[in-house]
Amino acid sequence: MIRTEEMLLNVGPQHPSTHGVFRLVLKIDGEIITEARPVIGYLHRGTEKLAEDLQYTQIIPYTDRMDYLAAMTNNYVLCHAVETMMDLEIPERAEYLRIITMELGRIASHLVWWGTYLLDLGATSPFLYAFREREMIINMLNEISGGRLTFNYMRVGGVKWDAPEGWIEKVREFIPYMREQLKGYDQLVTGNEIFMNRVKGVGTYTKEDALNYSLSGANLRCTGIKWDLRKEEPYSIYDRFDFDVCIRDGGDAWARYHVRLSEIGESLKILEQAVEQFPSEGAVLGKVPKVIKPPKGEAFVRIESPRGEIGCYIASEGKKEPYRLKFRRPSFYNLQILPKLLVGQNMANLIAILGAIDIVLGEVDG
Amino acid sequence: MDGEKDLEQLKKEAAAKAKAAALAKKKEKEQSTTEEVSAEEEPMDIAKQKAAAAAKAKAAALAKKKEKEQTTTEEVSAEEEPIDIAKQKAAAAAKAKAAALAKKKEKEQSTTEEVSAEEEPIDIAKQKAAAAARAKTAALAKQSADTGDVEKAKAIAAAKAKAAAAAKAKAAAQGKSAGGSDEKAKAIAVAKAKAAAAAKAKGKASGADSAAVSEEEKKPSPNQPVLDKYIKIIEEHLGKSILEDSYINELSKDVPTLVAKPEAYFRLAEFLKYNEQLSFDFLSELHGTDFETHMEIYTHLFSYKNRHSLALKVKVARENPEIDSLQPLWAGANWPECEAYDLLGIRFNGHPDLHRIMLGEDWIGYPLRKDYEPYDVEV
Amino acid sequence: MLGLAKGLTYTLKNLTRKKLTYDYPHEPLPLPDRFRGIQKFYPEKCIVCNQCANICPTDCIQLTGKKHPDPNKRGKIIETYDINFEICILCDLCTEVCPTEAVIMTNNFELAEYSRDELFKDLVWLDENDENLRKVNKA
Amino acid sequence: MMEGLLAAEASWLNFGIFFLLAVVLLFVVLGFVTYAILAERKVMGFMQLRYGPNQVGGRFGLLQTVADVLKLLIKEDTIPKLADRPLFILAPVIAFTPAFMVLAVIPFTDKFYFADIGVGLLYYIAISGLTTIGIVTGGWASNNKYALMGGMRAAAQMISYEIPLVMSVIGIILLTGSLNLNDIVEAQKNGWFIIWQPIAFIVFLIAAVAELNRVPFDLPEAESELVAGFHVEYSGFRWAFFMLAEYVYMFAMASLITVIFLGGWLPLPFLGFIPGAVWFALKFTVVIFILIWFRVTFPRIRADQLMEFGWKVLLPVALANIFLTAILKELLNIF
Repeated sequence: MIRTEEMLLNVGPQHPSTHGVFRLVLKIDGEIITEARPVIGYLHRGTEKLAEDLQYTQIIPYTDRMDYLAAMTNNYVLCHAVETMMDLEIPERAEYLRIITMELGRIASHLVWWGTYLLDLGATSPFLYAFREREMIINMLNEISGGRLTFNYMRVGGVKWDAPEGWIEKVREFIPYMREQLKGYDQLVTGNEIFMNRVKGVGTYTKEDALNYSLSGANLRCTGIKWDLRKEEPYSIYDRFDFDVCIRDGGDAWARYHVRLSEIGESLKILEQAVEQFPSEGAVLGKVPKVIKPPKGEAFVRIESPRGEIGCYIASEGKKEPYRLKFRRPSFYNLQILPKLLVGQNMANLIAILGAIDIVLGEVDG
Repeated sequence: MDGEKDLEQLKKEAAAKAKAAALAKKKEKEQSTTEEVSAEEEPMDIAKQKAAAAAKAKAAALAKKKEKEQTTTEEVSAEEEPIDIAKQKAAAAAKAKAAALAKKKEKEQSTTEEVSAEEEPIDIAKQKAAAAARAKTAALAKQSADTGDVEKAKAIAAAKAKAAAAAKAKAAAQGKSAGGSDEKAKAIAVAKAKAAAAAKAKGKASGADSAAVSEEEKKPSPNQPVLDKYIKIIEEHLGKSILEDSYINELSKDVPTLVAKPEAYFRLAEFLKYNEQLSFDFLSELHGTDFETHMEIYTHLFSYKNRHSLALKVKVARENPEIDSLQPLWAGANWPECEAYDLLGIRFNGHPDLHRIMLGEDWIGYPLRKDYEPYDVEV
Repeated sequence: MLGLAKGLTYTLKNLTRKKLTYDYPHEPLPLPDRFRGIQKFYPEKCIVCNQCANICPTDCIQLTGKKHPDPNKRGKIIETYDINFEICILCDLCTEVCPTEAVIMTNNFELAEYSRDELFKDLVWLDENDENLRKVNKA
Repeated sequence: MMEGLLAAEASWLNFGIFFLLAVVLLFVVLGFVTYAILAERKVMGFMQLRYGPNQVGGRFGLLQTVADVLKLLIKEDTIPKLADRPLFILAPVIAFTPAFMVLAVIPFTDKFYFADIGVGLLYYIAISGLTTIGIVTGGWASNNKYALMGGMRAAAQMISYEIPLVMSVIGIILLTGSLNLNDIVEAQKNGWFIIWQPIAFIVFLIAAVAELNRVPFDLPEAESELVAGFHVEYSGFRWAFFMLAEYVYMFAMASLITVIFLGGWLPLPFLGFIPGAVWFALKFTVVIFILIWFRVTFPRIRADQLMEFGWKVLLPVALANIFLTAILKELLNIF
């Protein structure tokens, strides 16, 4: 008679594939997971509490540090919330700069995801190829904002800096280059049989589950729900651009992979049009009162970040500091489905599933 | 200038007392509140003898606010300008400006220094007593920001600003009654001014006293029919007494907002999710807020079928806050509710796994409550 | 199998491509002018307006002023100016609000020290930090 | 020279000579491992658009591995408190010894080999199977869950892939009628076995990569899943032994592939003037390069798929290859 017993395994908080300080307490039977309990909070910095003592401009650098892979969208969601409350007019040129930087950020974020996901699956090279392109984007964003990751670029009413000379040209040149590289990515990874076997049918969930668990972004679109806030509830000037919402039907990691890769292509489309339409001159900061004081009341806005719906709730007392500031952090919501997906899977799939959700721990923990 | 000085000397005692009070207040959290209110109230303060004039000024200020404040220099000063003119009193104007400038400088540690720095040029301006030129001078003075030699005047002015701040802070805290540290005559004006300021801040609320304002704001929201429809459906099925309030939140992209009664919260949420016509199948956001008088849960729901958003709110008692969990309806409410429990101490009944998700079970206190005091074992 | 072969050709092609790494410590990194590095401080330009200390989101700037030594001149001059780089996040807001550009960013970013105390930079240090200055400081 | 020595009577002198030769070989192998690691890092680097080691020992980083080894040697030797101490110490030795032992039967040229035993191929496969014990022991003795899982994976994997590995070479044994590696090389005068036995070559290559625990079959130490797998608790010198075993096996396996499929030291037609040793080295390098190339390109296969692939694909293919070879041999009678 062989006696078997379940084993309790702590994956993380220090583990190569948890993408930060994230811990999973697993009950495993051999390599099969019977129960999973995520433990988060290791990176909780109390952004929302800190923000209650800060002026709106001062909060912007803090938003950089939530989803540090796509800080532009974080910058934007805060500014957008304040602008919505104050009903501010944003100059045309600023809107375009915002769109361009946000879309560049989206591409960079998806590239990091692509590289690290393959790294999780054991392939080392895609990571470096992805970082080659990402480095170019980061350099461009560095040039315009002065920061490589923590941009602190957007301001209530516009953006901090105008585009430097020749910057738009650089973006323009980047677009065809990136398209070319995308083909290379497909060649290297997408058709790879080992890769396909790793991700097809892994971490599958249905439309209903996706909605029930409040998933958003690529995690929602991979189940066939056509939903992209850029398209459906256009903010900024997204209604001027022609692009598709990428969806897949599988609901598995393979579908999520495809949604993210094709989103890079769609972002390039937006960039192409934005660069074409970019106004030759104009202000980049609108007429904004020197002390930013949204009227008394509350507002909740949501926009599409690379990871899903990022939202910002502001309760204002009409002062220069928010009374309560709350971010709807997509990674935090997306991660909730993880325990459900893990039951019955083995250790190797754990990595494939966790990676495909695409979390950033800075965002999960707020 | 002389007039003001006399006034100050008379008040000296009271001011000193008030200063102490202000300092004590500062230790507490309401630093910003004090500053804020004082800045806005300062002019009103002077206007105590002329209540009527103040009211007029207020109306003018409101009118001005309705327009877009084009001048980025100083919104407050712009607001106060009409009061100046109405009063035609140089001293009062100088004070108003001082307050406005003080307001611009936010941080407390340097308040004394700062206020004094700004005060000085205004003294000069006072002597000139030219209302129109004043704004310009102040702006210029701000740029150069030279420090004063009129030490006495400075100190007095600073003290006065503080006294007012203290009074105002108290007024704000108590709601309607005026601060006790100031003179009685002042108190009435303060209370009035406060009410006016509140009304002004609300701005768009229908209850504004001036007719012009309310008329302008009465434009119906495009989402009004949607809200009406929701309410109709809800009332048909669940009865009239389930909602505490319902309105369109114009600040938040016109989202229809329902405020449920706590006992009917879960029932309403359930109905919102499963009713054919509503079917809010996606919970976009859930969080709590401490409004000091009560706690509030804010839920942003979305229906992929109807492509429509809805904000659902519920007020929870601040002492021992408890409410039904939405987790059985939307699995996505799981962690957000844990977060609200962790940071605000709201307990969700029926939640399968309510734990302190961010801070850990051994954390003492609920940080997002407004009366939170950090507990540190080391200290 | 075809997919595997395609992947192999892709990596093989990259064998001879131009390498992209920087020879960092030996060659300085090329950084754009706007890069936000350690601040440079001009004591003579400072008017002790306190705006930088007020806007700082992490409260890492401390400064004191004193009366102008020349009795004919009004205003204040700077006495001490400290930035605590343990908590400074190089967000650029201090240079953004400074009315006289007395504090500006540089392109220097190497801040590693053996002791935390050394991260506390004072007026003299910040004044001497005068290489790779940022040319354009206001948008 | 080797033939004479091997045929000679056992004597202390003979022992001395062999001992000396073994030590020389050990150093050759260590030298190889040093530069194989460097080569791997360089090739990986170049394929990944970076330079690889270029600081220690000139711009090619020639002394990088030496520095790494020195670092490992002077590192603190840690043994977990709850580890099974004797086994923990023994495991790296068990893993390394067979790796070195198998080198004895590899003929590097027609003149240079250490043993000429009739069952050379069998010897190689039998001895190399022992390493699994070392790895499982290490995984178990560490008293770490990741290590245990890595150890179990290693055991399962190496046992499963040993079978197709052996089966694939049976075709060659059928053709040559010998298990002696020298004979196998000699039999390739008419054409390398990669041409006569392409299916066997592919199966053998895949199984060999799996045996070596290299990408895409690096499950026992799968970094992103099991952190470092069976050697997660090992550090310093003991860890170096596992590493060494891995690379010595790479050396041995590349040599074996060269010998049984690529014609060993045999030259290409019309290029006979180049010495055999050079030919061997060239072919050997190509095999090593292919192993590294795989590592750069492929993601890791999943544990259950690995087993499925081994038993359901490789083994039947290898068996089919045996039948095919037997039939062809009977029908065509080429050998």
